[in-house]
Amino acid sequence: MSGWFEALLRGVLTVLGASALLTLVRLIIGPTLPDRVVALDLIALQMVGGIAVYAMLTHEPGLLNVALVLAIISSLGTIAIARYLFQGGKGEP
Amino acid sequence: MSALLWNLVLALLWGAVQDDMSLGTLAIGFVLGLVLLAFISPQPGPSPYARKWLDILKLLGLFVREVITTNWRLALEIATPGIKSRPAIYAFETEARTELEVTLLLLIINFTPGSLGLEISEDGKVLYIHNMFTTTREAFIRNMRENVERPLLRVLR
Amino acid sequence: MNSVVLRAVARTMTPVLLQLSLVLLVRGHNAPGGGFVGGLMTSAALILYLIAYGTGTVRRLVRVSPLKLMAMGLVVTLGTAALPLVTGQPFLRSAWTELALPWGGHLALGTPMLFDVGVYLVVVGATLGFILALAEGEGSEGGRKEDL
Amino acid sequence: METGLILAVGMLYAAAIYCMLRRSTVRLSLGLVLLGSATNLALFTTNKVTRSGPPLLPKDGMLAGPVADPVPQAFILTAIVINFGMLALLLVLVHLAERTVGSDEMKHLNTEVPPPSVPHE
Amino acid sequence: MREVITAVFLGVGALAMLLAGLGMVRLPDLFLRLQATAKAATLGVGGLLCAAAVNTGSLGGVAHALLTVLFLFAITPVATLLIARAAFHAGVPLWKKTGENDLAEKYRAEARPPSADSLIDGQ
Amino acid sequence: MKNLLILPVLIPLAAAALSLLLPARAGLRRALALGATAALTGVAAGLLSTVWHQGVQVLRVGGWEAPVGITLAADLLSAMMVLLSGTMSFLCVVYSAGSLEARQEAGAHYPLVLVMLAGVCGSFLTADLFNLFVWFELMLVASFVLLALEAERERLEACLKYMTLSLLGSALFLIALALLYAVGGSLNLADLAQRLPGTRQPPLATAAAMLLLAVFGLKAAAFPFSFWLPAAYHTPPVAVTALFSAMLTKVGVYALYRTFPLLFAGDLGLTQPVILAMAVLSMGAGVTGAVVQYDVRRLLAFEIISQVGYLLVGLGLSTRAALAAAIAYWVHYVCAKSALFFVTGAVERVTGTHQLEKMGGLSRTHPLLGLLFLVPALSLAGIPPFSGFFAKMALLRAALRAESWGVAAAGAAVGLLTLYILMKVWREVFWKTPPQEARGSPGSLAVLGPCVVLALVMVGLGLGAQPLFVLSDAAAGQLLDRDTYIHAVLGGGP
Amino acid sequence: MALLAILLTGFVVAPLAPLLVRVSRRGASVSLGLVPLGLTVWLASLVPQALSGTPPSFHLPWVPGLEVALTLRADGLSLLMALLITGMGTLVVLYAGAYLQEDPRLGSFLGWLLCFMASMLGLVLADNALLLFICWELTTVSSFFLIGHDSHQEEARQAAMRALVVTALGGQALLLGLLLMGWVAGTLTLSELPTAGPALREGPLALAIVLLVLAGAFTKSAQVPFHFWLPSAMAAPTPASAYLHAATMVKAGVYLLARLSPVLGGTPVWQGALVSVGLVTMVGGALLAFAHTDLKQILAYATVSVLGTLVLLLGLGTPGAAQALVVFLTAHALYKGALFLVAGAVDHAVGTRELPLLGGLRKAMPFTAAAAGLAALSMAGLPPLWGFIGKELVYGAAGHAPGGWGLALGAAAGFTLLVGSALRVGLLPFFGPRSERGQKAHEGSPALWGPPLVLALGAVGLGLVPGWIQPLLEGAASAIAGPGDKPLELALWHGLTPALGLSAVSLALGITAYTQRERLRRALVSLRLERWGPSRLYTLGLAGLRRCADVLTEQFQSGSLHRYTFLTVAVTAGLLALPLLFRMGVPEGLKRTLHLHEAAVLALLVLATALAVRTRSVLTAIMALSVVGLTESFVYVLLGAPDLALTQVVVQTLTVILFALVFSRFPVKPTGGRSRLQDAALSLAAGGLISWALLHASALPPQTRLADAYTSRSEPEAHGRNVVNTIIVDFRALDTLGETAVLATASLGVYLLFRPSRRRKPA
Ligand code: NA
Ligand code: NA
Repeated sequence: MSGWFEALLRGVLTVLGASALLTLVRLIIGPTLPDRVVALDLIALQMVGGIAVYAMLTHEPGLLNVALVLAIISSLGTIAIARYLFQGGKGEP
Repeated sequence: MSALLWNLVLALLWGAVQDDMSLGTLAIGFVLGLVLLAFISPQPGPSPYARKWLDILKLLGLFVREVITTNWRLALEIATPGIKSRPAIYAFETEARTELEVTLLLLIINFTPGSLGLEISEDGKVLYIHNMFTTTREAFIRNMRENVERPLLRVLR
Repeated sequence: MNSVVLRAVARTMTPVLLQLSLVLLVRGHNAPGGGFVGGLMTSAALILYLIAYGTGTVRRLVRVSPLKLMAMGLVVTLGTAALPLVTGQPFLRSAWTELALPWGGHLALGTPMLFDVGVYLVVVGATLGFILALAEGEGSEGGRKEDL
Repeated sequence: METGLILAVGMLYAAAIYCMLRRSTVRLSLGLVLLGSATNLALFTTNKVTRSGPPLLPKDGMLAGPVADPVPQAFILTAIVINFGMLALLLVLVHLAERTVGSDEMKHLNTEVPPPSVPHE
Repeated sequence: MREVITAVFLGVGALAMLLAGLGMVRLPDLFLRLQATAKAATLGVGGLLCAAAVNTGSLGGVAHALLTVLFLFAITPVATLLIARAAFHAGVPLWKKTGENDLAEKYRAEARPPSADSLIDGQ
Repeated sequence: MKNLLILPVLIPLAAAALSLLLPARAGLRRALALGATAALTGVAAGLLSTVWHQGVQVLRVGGWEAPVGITLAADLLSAMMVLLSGTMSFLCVVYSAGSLEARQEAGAHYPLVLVMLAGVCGSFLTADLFNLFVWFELMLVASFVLLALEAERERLEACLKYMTLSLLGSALFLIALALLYAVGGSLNLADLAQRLPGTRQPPLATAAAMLLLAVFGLKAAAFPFSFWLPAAYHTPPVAVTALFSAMLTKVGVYALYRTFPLLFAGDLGLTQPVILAMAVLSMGAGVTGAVVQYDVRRLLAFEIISQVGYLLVGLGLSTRAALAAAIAYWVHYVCAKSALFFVTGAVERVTGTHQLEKMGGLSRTHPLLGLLFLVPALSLAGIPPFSGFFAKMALLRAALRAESWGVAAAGAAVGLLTLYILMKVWREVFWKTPPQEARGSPGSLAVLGPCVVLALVMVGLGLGAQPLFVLSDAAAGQLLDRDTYIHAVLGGGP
Repeated sequence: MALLAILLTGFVVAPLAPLLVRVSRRGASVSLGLVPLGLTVWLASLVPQALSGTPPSFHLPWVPGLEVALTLRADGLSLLMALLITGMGTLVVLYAGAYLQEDPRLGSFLGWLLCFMASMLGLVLADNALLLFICWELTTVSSFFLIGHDSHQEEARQAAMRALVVTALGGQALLLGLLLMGWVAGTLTLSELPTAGPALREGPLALAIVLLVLAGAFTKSAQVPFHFWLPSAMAAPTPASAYLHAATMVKAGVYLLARLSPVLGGTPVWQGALVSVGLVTMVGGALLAFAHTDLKQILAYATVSVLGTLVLLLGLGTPGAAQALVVFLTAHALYKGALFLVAGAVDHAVGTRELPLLGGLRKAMPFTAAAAGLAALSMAGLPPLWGFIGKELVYGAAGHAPGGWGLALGAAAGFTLLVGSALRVGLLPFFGPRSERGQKAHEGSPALWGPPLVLALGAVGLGLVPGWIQPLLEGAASAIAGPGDKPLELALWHGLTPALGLSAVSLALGITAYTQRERLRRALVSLRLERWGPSRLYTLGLAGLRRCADVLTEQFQSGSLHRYTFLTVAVTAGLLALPLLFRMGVPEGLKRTLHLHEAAVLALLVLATALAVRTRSVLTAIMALSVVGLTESFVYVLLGAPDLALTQVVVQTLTVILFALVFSRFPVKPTGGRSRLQDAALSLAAGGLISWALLHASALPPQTRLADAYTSRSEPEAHGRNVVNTIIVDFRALDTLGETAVLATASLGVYLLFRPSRRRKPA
């Protein structure tokens, strides 16, 4: 792996980290729960991206599998939260 | 659909006879098969199968254009101080009828930067779309109709 | 009528997810995955179905009650584990056989894989049991329809 | 990373214990989730092989470099699943308790009354 | 060559992700932020995964990347619908400069479910 | 037949899985449970005899040698504990059959009991610390469910408290394991025992020992870790409580006995006094707490804490005589406590209450119950000629000979208070004029049978105390003989 | 063998008593009385051999490891006691049959009585200290049931508890003492102990041994300040009082001291304690007897006084004192037994035992009156009764002791008061005008007046013809203090000795005390001794115990889970701090490299955790937890654990879904913030300690042995390239087996707790 490429990968990882921290700010300040859910969803996606980048950095394509599962599962979590937490068990969505 | 299957079989055949099942080989086989199938047609002009592919390509083209422009605007919006956009939520009466059509339409709308489906009426005929960079209601609906809904339905029907 | 979209997505995605979970189960011995993750993924896929279609549909889809599924899984793991006792081998001793594939190469098959299948069944049964119990509890209390 | 992670683990433990001390069944269950995470990470930091590749052997031949210690991983895997089962059970109890007394506060559930001071010899 | 293509994808992805993060902080209301995540994040993750797919070049890598993108593509709108609906029910306010709102008309007729009050979560 | 070692785990677990697969009928589940516990008892007896004649028995699970694989090992103490658990669970199943409603019997009571039993036996037999953790959790989860089963308010409360502290304990357990793994590079008991003495960081091992002390103390309900017990023990049916008292806390004590002489024998100075302090505090706190209890089951629950204190004395002194005495005490105590729970259960069936104030006069109306109460009560209080006397005396003797005057004095004083408390129960339940008429019947043979059997056991272990002491002494000898255990677990191939 | 049979007979017959009573109420006591009678005869036949120098003995190992053995030995002392026990036993059983004829629980009473007798026999025949102790405890237990026989009366229940607590307290002390003795002496065989006497008397543990043994003996023999249980034990039915509290059980302590005199006696501590406590008890008991008007109370205090005398004699330790002891002991057993039985007969006939309500019964109950008169005269120490001989010997022994005549004068004071009591008990109910309550009184069945009369006549007979019992008494006395320098002289007339003078004076003063009894009583009552007495102390002690238990329960078992958790964590942290803070320095060789993205990940972890803790909204906390979980799995990715990352991410999401399902159903109020600071401090301390430990752990050199083994063996032996997976499904598959069972059980639990029938339960 060329040096610039590795540096780029690390740079991208750092950018993702910064972005995730920014997103966490939204999760912290809210102000409403849906805001937080959106932020959480985004953080999960940032991690999916991070895993993809890390897979390149470490030459472990197997990690893409983790990224896939994370993407699927976290979306599922978001849906479930939206469906169950917000509806309060009442009403038709 | 059977044409697509044929296409896939051709691609596999291509790979198998070369004893090389790698992704690149299969892709080449698929494109070759597509070209073959596009010309094997009883009617003149491109075969219905080829036309479908053309429609898809057109949809993709429109889509990519939309993605690039609105993402750029979005990026500018976020990266520059102040928020200049004036968002709005519009009801959009769709011509899509089946469940699949509505779903795909919504997916496409959502993937189009700047617009976001927020709700579907109970009868499934009206989509409520949040739009970031609107000028007027008419312009928005026209854009939706012509650049998103029609190309999609053309592919699907 | 958002459920239109939800259902369409669930209907197309659930088989994909189920397939994926089986992949995770089968290749777990050589790559990340295995019975646990496979089982959890299967449950996740069924949860997507549940969100879209309600608990009744999921129960119909699974056919066996989660409890029985779990017990079956336990019996499979215990059975695999206890199999060596018959021949006087130590408990949980694994046995392997190489299966020659018709298109060349070979496939190693072993009791640990069966053991993993048992684990998979238990995990599916258990997690599905959690979710169904809680989701049904919710349904019955609010007095709302099971399906969305 | 290792040192930082260990400090974070300590903080996770502190947070978990603090949550468990909050007199609310709901907080309690949140605390237990944190406790699980903290413990898993603590197990992970035990052996000093970090930033290595996963313990996956290549299809042909031996490993190129060092790999992470698989033993704590196997332990954590077990611990995660056990913790999940326990948590599900706990959540149901929390829910039933809330249903019974209409509150998530532990004190409303309390029936351990102080003993009666009956004068017996 | 492969590294250059990867780098382009990486750049697009990282930029989109950064924008999404910034957007989360900067955009004034929930629906705008939803826009930011739904697009930028999908684009961002897509970019990064494509980079990975190009970089590995293996069938498995590509399949994983594509499957992930496809799934996100399919599922994110569903989540958006559910969240948006919940937000409306909860009375999450729109940005004051939002123009026309056809949905408000629709919801005015419906009663707000009482349980939704708990969603407003002033910290 | 080394596979004998896995049967105590396998039999109940398989029976539990089977009873869940088969239709939910009371008779079927009862029969399965009876069969499984009886079979387990038989296996345990066989195991004990094998260990007695051939020394420590080892099963390398999966054929993997230690420390790569998990090794099960049975020395005399393990085998005795398995036998005791098997017998007690059999009696509890019989008692359940007599005291539970058909609805409960057809439910998950028996499968859960069996699962718990599997966890308990696994804990007794494993020679691997992480495996011990797993069996602990199995036992715990089954006990949580058994405790909460009918979801009444008290049971929910009890279970929540028990669960909170237990799960906290599980987390601490894992931290201790993490430290031990870092220091010793393995969690196999024998392997660790061999490596810990030469470690570069002994205080870290001591830290792990302290954590384990807390964890096992929590399971054992030794004093400052005992809060969950009085909160939990008075709520479930007697059959369950008796089982808990016979097994749950004992597994904690066993874990201490298994690990401390083996791993931390050289560590010294620090753990021993802590254990002794815990022992004395438990003895005192438990019995003092019981003084003001007027709920008979809660009273007995407090009693458990003080009895656990006695068991810890053996470990705290760690002389052969003390260990032997404690092990003998252990056997006696499990029988006596279960018998007391059984009898109070029968009393509750008669009087319809477990409040002492509301009972009375049973010595005139139910003299047999009186006798069945007296034997375990007097035995527990260390009154001759029952089993408890010899056990307590042996413990005091060992304490005196170790020149632990305070412990001996505490042991004697707590014995006196125990007598006071149990005779208080006697006075209230059997002598006092009943404030309300008791109409219930104590129940069938299935209820009284286990009480009678245990009473006979206590008389038998008193009049024929010698074999028990020979066995306990040999078990204590094995506990102190670290090398034999280490060699048995590590030595040789499969 | 004979001894074993004698010992076991009672235990075997006792459980049969209830059955026999069921067969025939009247015949039961007669046929049961044959048992002690037969034993008496049997024991009597052993006397020659016992006195021959090789007393009959028996040995059978019981629990060799603990030095418990069925070792029996019947020397003079043992036989004398055994004969008293069985002889009195015969009469008491007969008497009880009549006395409790109407009692539905006669059977159990007789059973416990026989059990008691057998225990007492064992106590005196045992030659193994622990066997003695076993019987000792058995007498405690059986007396508990005898005292509490009338269990419907609160008084009886309390009295039984008192006696039990006090004597069991002594029992515990005695056990410790005996165990120490056995350790120091190397044997627990009583007949071998004297050879170890010097070691026991002079070793470092001597004081402890003596004090512990004395505690046992003093409680059992009702010495001040433990005497208070005895008067309250009068709640027992009279036959039990006569047997236990006059003739036998209370003598057990005296017997023990006598038995151990050759071993422990002679030291200043021993002598000082025995003499002083004995003297105080003797005078105090006799004085207190005057404060009461209930026949049994008077007798009880008089008994306390006599027990004091016996202890005093043991304290003197001379052969003469020992001779006086055995004589006085038998005398007391005879007259006190008789008087108790008389009191019972009077009570039975009149329905009260209160002296003011009694009088003039001598015509209605002539035999009883005769028995009472004779016994009272023996008690008062008048010739020609046995009591007189005993008293003379006591004076003589006291006079010859080092303490000299001071002691004798003290004894005389005690005897003076006893004379008064004897006259009150023996005369007042039978002379003077017939009381109102006693109008219809008449003599009961022969079983009620026969036994006291036999005992009283025994006192006369022994006084007149003392010779035939002399060898036995001498044998007994020599077992205590060795053979005397002069033989025991059992005669009514020794000439004009100082002792005779003392007797005359004390008799005269005693009669005066009798005439002034009312004044004396009022004076004693006005002192209100019970306010300061040990009885009060006992009550206060129990109240204190309860208070202590209350406080302890409030503090530790308050029901507050918060407190439970807090204490558990605090104690654990304290334990952990011991090695970590005091034995370890700062860890060395930590890795400090931290990439930017790793820093971001850690920041995410910490900030999300902080949010989870800080937020008041539970739903927000759940979101924050999700971030924590996601970050955790990302850490796994970074550190080479994809399997963990996968599992964690799925489990984490399922957890959130579970939370969503559960918490969607009830609004969660923000929780109050009591004791935040305290909790935060503890949490931080605990977290810090754990970090500290982990830092040290991570500074250790890596352990690669197992990891290497697994990675190198995974593929060839377990046929898998995912090492983690081969571990969990093959190398350590047993863990996985257990773990699946855990998961399944948890799920079963969720199902059970949440099934529909349960769900609809109203709140
Ligand atoms: Na796996
Ligand atoms: Na195996």
